[in-house]
Amino acid sequence: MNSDSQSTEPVMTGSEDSAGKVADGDALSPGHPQTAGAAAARSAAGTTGSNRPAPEIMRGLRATASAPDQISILSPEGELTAHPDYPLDVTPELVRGLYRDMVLVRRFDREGNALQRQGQLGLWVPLLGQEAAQIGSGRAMRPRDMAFPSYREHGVAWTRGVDPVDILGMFRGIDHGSWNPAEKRFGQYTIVIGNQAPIAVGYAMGQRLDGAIGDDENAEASIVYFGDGATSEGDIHEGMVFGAAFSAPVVFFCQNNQWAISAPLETQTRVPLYRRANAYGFPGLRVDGNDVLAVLAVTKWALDECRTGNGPVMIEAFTYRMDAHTTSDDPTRYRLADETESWRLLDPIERVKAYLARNGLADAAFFDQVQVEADELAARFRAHCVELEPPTSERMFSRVYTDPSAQLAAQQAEHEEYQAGFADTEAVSR
Amino acid sequence: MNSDSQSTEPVMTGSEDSAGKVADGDALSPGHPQTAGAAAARSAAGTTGSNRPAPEIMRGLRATASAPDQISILSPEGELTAHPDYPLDVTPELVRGLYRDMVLVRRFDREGNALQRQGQLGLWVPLLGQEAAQIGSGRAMRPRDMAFPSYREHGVAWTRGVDPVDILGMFRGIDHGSWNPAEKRFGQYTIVIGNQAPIAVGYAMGQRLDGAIGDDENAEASIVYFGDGATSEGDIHEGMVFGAAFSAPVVFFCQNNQWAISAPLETQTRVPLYRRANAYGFPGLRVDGNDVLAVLAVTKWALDECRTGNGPVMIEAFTYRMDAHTTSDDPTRYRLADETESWRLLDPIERVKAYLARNGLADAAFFDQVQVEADELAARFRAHCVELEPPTSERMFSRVYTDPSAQLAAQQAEHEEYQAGFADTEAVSR
Amino acid sequence: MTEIKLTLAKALNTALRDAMELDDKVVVFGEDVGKLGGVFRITDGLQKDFGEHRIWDSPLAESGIVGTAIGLAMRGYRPVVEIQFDGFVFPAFDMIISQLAKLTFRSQGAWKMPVVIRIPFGGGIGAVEHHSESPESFFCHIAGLKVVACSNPSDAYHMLRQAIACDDPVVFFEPKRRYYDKAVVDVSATGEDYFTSKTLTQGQTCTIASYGPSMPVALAAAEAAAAEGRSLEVIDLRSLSPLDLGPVVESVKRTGRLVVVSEAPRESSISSDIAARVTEEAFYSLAAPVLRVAGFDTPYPPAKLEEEYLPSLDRILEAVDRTLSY
Amino acid sequence: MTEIKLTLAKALNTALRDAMELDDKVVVFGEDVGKLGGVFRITDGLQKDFGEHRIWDSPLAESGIVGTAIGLAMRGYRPVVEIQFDGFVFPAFDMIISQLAKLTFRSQGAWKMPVVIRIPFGGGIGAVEHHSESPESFFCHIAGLKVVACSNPSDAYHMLRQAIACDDPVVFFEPKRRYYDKAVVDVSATGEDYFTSKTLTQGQTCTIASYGPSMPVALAAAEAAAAEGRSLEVIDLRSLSPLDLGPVVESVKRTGRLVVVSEAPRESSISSDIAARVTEEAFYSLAAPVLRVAGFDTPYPPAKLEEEYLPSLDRILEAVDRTLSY
Ligand SMILES: Cc1ncc(C[n+]2csc(CCOP(=O)(O)OP(=O)(O)O)c2C)c(N)n1
Ligand SMILES: Cc1ncc(C[n+]2csc(CCOP(=O)(O)OP(=O)(O)O)c2C)c(N)n1
Ligand SMILES: [Mg+2]
Ligand SMILES: [Mg+2]
Repeated sequence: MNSDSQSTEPVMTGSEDSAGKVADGDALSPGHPQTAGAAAARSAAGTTGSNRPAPEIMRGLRATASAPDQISILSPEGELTAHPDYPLDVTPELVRGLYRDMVLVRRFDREGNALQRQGQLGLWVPLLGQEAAQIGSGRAMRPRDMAFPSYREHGVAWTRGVDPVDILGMFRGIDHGSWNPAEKRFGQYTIVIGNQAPIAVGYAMGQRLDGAIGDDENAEASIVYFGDGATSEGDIHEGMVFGAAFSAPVVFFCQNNQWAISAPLETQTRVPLYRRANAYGFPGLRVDGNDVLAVLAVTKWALDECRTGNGPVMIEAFTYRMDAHTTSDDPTRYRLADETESWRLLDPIERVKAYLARNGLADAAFFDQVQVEADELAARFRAHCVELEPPTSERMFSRVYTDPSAQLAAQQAEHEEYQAGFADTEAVSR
Repeated sequence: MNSDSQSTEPVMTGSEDSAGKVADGDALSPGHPQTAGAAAARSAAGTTGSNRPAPEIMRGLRATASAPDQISILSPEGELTAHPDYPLDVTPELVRGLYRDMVLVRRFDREGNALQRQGQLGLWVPLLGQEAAQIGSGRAMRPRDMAFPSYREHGVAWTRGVDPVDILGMFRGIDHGSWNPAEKRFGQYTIVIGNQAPIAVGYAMGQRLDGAIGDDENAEASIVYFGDGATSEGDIHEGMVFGAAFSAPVVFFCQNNQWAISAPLETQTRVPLYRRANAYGFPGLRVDGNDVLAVLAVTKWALDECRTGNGPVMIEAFTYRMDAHTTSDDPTRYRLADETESWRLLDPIERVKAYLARNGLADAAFFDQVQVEADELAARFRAHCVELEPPTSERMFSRVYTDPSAQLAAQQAEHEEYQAGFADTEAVSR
Repeated sequence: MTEIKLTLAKALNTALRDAMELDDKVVVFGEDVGKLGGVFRITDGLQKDFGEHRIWDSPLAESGIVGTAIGLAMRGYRPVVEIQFDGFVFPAFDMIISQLAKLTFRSQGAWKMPVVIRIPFGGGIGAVEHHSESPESFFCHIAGLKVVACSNPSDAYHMLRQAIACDDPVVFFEPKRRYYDKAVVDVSATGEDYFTSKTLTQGQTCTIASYGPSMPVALAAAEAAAAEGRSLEVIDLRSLSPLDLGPVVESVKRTGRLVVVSEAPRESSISSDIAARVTEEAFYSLAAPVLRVAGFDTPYPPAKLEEEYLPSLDRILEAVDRTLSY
Repeated sequence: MTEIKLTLAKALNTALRDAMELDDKVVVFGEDVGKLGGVFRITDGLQKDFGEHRIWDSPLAESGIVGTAIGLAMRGYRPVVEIQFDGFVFPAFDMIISQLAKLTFRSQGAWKMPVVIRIPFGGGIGAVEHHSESPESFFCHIAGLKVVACSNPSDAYHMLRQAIACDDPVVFFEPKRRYYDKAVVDVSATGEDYFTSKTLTQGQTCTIASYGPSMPVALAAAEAAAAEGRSLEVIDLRSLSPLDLGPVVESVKRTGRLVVVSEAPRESSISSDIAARVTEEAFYSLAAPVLRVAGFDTPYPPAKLEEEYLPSLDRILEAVDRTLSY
């Protein structure tokens, strides 16, 4: 691999390391006893003489979005620099469309928070700050591609044509997601961290078995979303092992938003996450997750690689969770406002707006129009939410199996009888 | 990292890759539909221009022990070349001791097979071919170090002072291993693949918490053994994640014997296994697993690294399972005699014998003496085996809990009463 | 009628072959199922005949195996996966309970899950730890799964065919120590529902309900009892969840007594469940409490003790004696 | 006597604190237990006071959490780990069943496993999927584990202390919807064994056996029944495995009737087991079959339906009515 630090090649076999960085166990396991004499001991053991490279350490990584090896196209200030390896036809329509996507998605996301605060939802999982990672990757898909989300991917859902109102059901406690995952080619939300990875790989193996890969326009690929914290789960590993073993057309898309609830990235890893791909022998790359153009370009490339039989690919979108983990969470207990503030300067929407405005690609009317659309969407979202009716008890027994079992039917009948009887008793008062 | 291909530095961030090797999906997923036009499609997508390195492929890897990046000291012909990074004081006593270890271990291992064939054991799990990997790594430990085996580590058991006869119980169906794992500092055999990794890491975290690391002579480290197949399990991954997160003093020792029952290495991975360590940010290195001196030197280095606070380290010992997976297995169904034959030339014991003989460090009397000892051990092993008494039913209920539960005690009493009654009935005949 | 004499192992192999021939969406995978044909040779010869795109060796990771099966099912395939031994299904437990069992319910039918998980189960083969377990009760406690266990070559063939044809996930338990039992199998389609309780012998003294590897023991007990002038009604449950309780209740209403036989530990088990349900449904008919002859509430013992651990003919007869002493 | 009024959550926090103070081998870890103090704040303030070498945040991987707890236990520590929600214990299921539960038996006592796995469990909090499950029956089917569930602040404190002091692995279920119930707790040592069944109200009409979050419902049912002139004997089982059946059997011998109340699905459950065992031990005393008021054999429903799914006061009374109609 060439050692030019400007290179943003997907890392196949790791990248060089500068000698200056030294492993510091303390940084990784604070509070755990350290050996003051570690270096001395190593030297005594006669091994210091060799120039073994020390592992790169994550410390301080969170405070900056300009990590080494990171692919970017649109700077936080809205300046565009095309990337030689990830070409993208940056038309004004494209950028305006992405802007609109992000504004609308952010708007209904904020409405989700508000609805939860007002008791209309049991929970909301905000995506604030991750709009570029989600819209960029979502818009990179072709219609026949398949996406497997975790639980925060409302932006990806949007790009798959899932009506945002269909996300409300699960957070209002009336269903587990109201869209048809097979039709939308957007799986249901997966709450048990990591489960979606082997499933996505299986689906992608099916795409390959079907012969739905190649240069044909019907060729397909899959993409699976997970967080930085999720990378520690065995399932993510097994997904990658199987993905590599079967050259599955699947993109492993990690939204590294720096936090897994209260656990910062260092809790999970010493080295950047995109390096994981090395271990399995497929490309891993890191993209500025707040740069919608870079995410789009890189994900398109990755999906094409997969689609043409060269999968899998891993992408780490380096981004930030601007809001709480969920509406139940209180991030002031574990992170400093400073950090959040510094990321605010890297806002994924602002830079696109700046680019459009500065280059005269959109005028005030456009921005106003998007805002109006966003408010309309939010109003529809809210109206739909408060109107959602609770399900009837039939829903409890429905589709536990595709064909109803006699055993369960009896339980259901008994329950319905009980309810009916209870209604009678109600009438005469217990 | 320096790009000198002679370097056998532990790989921290991956190693360079030559441009010539091209990923070939076909090699990885035979039978799964391939895209003839994959390259064309990539070129159409405009990405072929970039010099992205292709992943290294495993194909043909098995047929050779001289893989790149492999650390060796004693060649298959018995020639010794000291290694600058892994110094070892190679005294004649050391080499004679290792030779004796390997011969004795191989001898009782063969006896295990024979006992199974004769119906004295239900199963035997042969280690044939892996003597150097096990004796080299086992002898690298200090007395206070802790080892967590899988199920094939009879050689490591030997180095921990476990009497080989104590391994017989589990294969004869009378217990689950008769040694005291806490006293021998050698865990019980772990049959569920991968479970031992997080456990070993926990133990090593305890060593660290106890302050039992550093340059002190009481400093400790742990080592955990697993196979090439095991690397696919989520537990091995989680072990490595936790090991890295807590800088646990643990060596992940993978005996890559090229097969997981009938599955060749390619079933699990595209790239060499020692590269896995990169993903977690600790050193990974590959050693000639049939070279007892190299294994000893490298494992000593790795344990010292861990002991002084710089853990974890991963070692891939590149070796070969010369025998069947277990006595229940029939390897002729899935692998060619050719392959086994070619590995026979790399025998771990023969090269040590050649070295000792050629350099006049051992005479015929020595070799004869070791053979006598080996035969005596085998005889004792056999005698002990056939004399082992089946356990009484009390064993079934014993130590399910440290303090017996009333519920289980009642079950036990009922069972004993039943047995007694049955004995009575027997007397009068049913 | 196409009757052939087959071992239980060969009947399963034939069922796989017939299903694969009939429907090219049926794919088979797991550890060592390809060239080796599985450690019990249940998939013997299939890779040679159907190719590596129909039957392949997975990496060594059970959650990955079940997870990829789920993904393939979403894509329209009908995966039949092998878990090598009973004790190795647990790394896949999360994937089974959190995803496989719930996806049809979660999506209200948008996803079907025609996945079969084959598991050789039970003891009696003198194996080392983790190779003799009976984990079926865990799966019976999971809504959304079908859990079945075959006990003879004919059922093995037809139940596996039915499992593969089923649009719901089936955990298919194979009695490993009965793999070499031989019997005549009629492999022609019968249209019968095999996921039902089947009465094997008629009797008046006591009902015995069992499944899987214990069936031959239960039948032997019935024979021994007959010699003593007692007639046992032996029922092979076959489907453990949903369980076809009707024939058991009907029988108990006649015999007044029930002994449930299972190798699994008894606490929180399917045997306990049958006892509870039958008592509810046949309370006035019961002359004695339902008794359970089962494994003890201990880890599976070292192999030399397994004869004592496993339900034996004598333990069954002793339980029958006990029900008669009420 | 040191009596203080505490919420159940605070009682658990106090128990952890007291145990950590008493024995520096007690270590606490899991996801988000450090700075955040756990999503339910059960470990609130402990990291600040005891430091990161006594209580730390684990990487997000449950098998790793339980696995490292096992290793630490081998090293002489007494780990108390938190599983964030009931539905997330399954990735650790293999590690629990194959290792944690079996190591003492496997090593015949050479390894002790003083590990506590704390799991907030049950429904009623309006949560999304996987956050309202009652997986206790799975663990009751595993030999070698102790499985307990507390239902009130006082038991929460003492049972957690007892769990931490125990040399065997304890799966410790916490009724999450009762975390904010408040009561007086006497934190002075009592020497009492809390892993026993405890009779809360005396009665003659029918016995109610329950545990965890359903206890207040059972007590409310007893009150409502009293108003109708029926007296229910309510028993808090507390320890589900091993289960202290004596008080239940003794009670049933007096009342002749038993209703078991549990949020878990009923098939192959601990409720079924209690029904089966009580019927065996008190056959002649039973005037009616043991009835189970439990979750349905379905996946946990969307939150808006949970009131119907969970055992309610009315469902308990209806079951009592049914036992009386026999
Ligand atoms: C198996 C499992 N364990 C624990 C949880 C609880 N949990 C929900 S989200 C979360 C953190 C996830 O972090 P990350 O993967 O970084 O995704 P993010 O929430 O930041 O998008 C945890 C621990 C879970 N849902 N599943
Ligand atoms: C979780 C689990 N799955 C499957 C098995 C069955 N099994 C036993 S050994 C083995 C292959 C292991 O291969 P490897 O890790 O390379 O170790 P080796 O046997 O070659 O030493 C398999 C699949 C098991 N023991 N545990
Ligand atoms: Mg995150
Ligand atoms: Mg191997």
